[in-house]
Amino acid sequence: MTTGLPVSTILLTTGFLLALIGIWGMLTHRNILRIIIGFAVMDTGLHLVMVATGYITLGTAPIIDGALSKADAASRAIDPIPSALVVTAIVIGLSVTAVMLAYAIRLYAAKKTLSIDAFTESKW
Amino acid sequence: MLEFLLLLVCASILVSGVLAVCLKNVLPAMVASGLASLFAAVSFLLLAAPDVAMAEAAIGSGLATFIFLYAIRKTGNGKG
Amino acid sequence: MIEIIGSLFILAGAIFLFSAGVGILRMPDTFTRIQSGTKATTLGNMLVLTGLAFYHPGWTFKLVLAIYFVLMTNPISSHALSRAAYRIRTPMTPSTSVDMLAEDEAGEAGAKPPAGNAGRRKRS
Amino acid sequence: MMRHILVAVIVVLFGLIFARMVGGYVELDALRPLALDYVTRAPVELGTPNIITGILITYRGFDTLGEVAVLFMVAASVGLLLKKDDAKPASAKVSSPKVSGEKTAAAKPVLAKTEAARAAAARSAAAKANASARAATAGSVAVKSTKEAAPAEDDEAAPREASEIVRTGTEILLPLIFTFGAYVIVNGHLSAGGGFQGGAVVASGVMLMLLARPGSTLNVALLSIIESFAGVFYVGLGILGLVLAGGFLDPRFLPKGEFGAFISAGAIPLISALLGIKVGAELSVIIDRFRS
Repeated sequence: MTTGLPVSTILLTTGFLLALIGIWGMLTHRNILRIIIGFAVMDTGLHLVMVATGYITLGTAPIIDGALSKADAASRAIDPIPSALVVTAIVIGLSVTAVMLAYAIRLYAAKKTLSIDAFTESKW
Repeated sequence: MLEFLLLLVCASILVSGVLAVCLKNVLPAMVASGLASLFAAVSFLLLAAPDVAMAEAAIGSGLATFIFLYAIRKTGNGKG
Repeated sequence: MIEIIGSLFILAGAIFLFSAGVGILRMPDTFTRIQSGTKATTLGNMLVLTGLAFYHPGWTFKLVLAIYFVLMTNPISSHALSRAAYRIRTPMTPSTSVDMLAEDEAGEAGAKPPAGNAGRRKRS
Repeated sequence: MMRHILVAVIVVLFGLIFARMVGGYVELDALRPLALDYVTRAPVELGTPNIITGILITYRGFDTLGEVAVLFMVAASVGLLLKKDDAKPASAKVSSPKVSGEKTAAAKPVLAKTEAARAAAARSAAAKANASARAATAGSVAVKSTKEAAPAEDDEAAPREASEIVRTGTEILLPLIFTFGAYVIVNGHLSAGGGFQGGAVVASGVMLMLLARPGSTLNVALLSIIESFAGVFYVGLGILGLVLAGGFLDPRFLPKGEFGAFISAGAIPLISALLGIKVGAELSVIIDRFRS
């Protein structure tokens, strides 16, 4: 049951496809909440891409314990830098989502609608 | 075998993503986006990045979904 | 020998989890699906974790904690789910014969439910 | 229809770019030079088994500090955006609890304080101002009461209380969840986890509490004080590192300890705990702002 594809390529493809789905959702919908959901989906996809670029063939987690000795780490551990960046990126993604949702709530309170067609003041 | 599992998880991620974008109602779409996040956490685990998997499972699929839930409740169930 | 016992536990847990999946596919309405997905998965999870404890005796304490957590959260969350489903009047299967929650609430409200409708209240 | 075609073209263009990126990528079979440097240096220099935590807190510690600042800013701006500013004249809002509160205020000031606080907490900000204005004429106690009630923002139409099973289960589960969060935070240098993950676990526990008891309030003032002190200590540890060791946020000013022990890796567990407290408090505040 092997496809011959490397693991990171499968994950890269999935992540990019998910990002494309998110972009599609962000651009086609007119409802602000749907746009934010599209953004969240795109966010998840890009996290997948970033983690996949750190994968090393048959690598293990970069945690040194009984299963991975200090000398082995250089040859068997995966790249820890994308993992560290993605941990922070996830938290920042939540923050961005929270700010966008707060704006959505304010816009709804102002106009009682969520369709972006109703907000034409800043349109030129 | 691991590769088969990975393909299954990837297919689940993509299906959840499509559902999150295409569903008519906002509430199920939000749940589907949280589901995509959860499957992404599983795939992080398969990619040997348990720290990221923990963060994604707790934040991406837990807290973000509930913030969405509160926002939907405050904006008239997401209609209009 | 110990590993065989652990494998047997894990196999039994897998059977229960499989039956939960079959139940979710085959059951007629929301409530029966929730109950099949709760009881069988709780027992299945516990059996799988017990089997893991046979494999790795060092993990026993953490596994006991995990079992306790599953035992507490799984029924509570499905209770909340089914209560929410009841509140938004999810349709029941026509073969439902007892609706205890409706009787209970009618009893709390002080109004005696009509005799013909007491046991069986269908929703559309 | 026209717009859909345009969007499809844009998505296809993005897809072409992404396809080229995927096609040109070959899976790594060895670490990149910087990663190799980190992986070989982190366990020896810092004494932390979890290399990701080492990178997150030491090598990229300034980045993490900046990110926590971003999180703090988000909590503040969400609070600003979701502040209730629909200031309507609250003459119709005079309800019975306040009357009873004033009555007891004449008789027993100490009891009136809690009573008026409870009454004021149940009302919106405008009604609160009105209550304080009217109570100020009655006595000086009520001024204190509005100050107490300030952090307690409550919904006017409180949602239905959760069922008894959920409430009891929450009481049983919450200590377990908080313990798990603390475990994840302080074991960040030994196993998978750390400040961000543990803070998120703690915040989800707070979320469970808020879901099970919709009427309860979170003490936002206390949380912000805790959060500010955690931030101050975070920067203080960084400056200690600057003075006693190699640079800002260098954890090596404390002894490294035995590799793999609970108390080891210099100041990394301390910084991780502060980070976890900060993240947990900020996420809880964000959730509470969205709820009210």
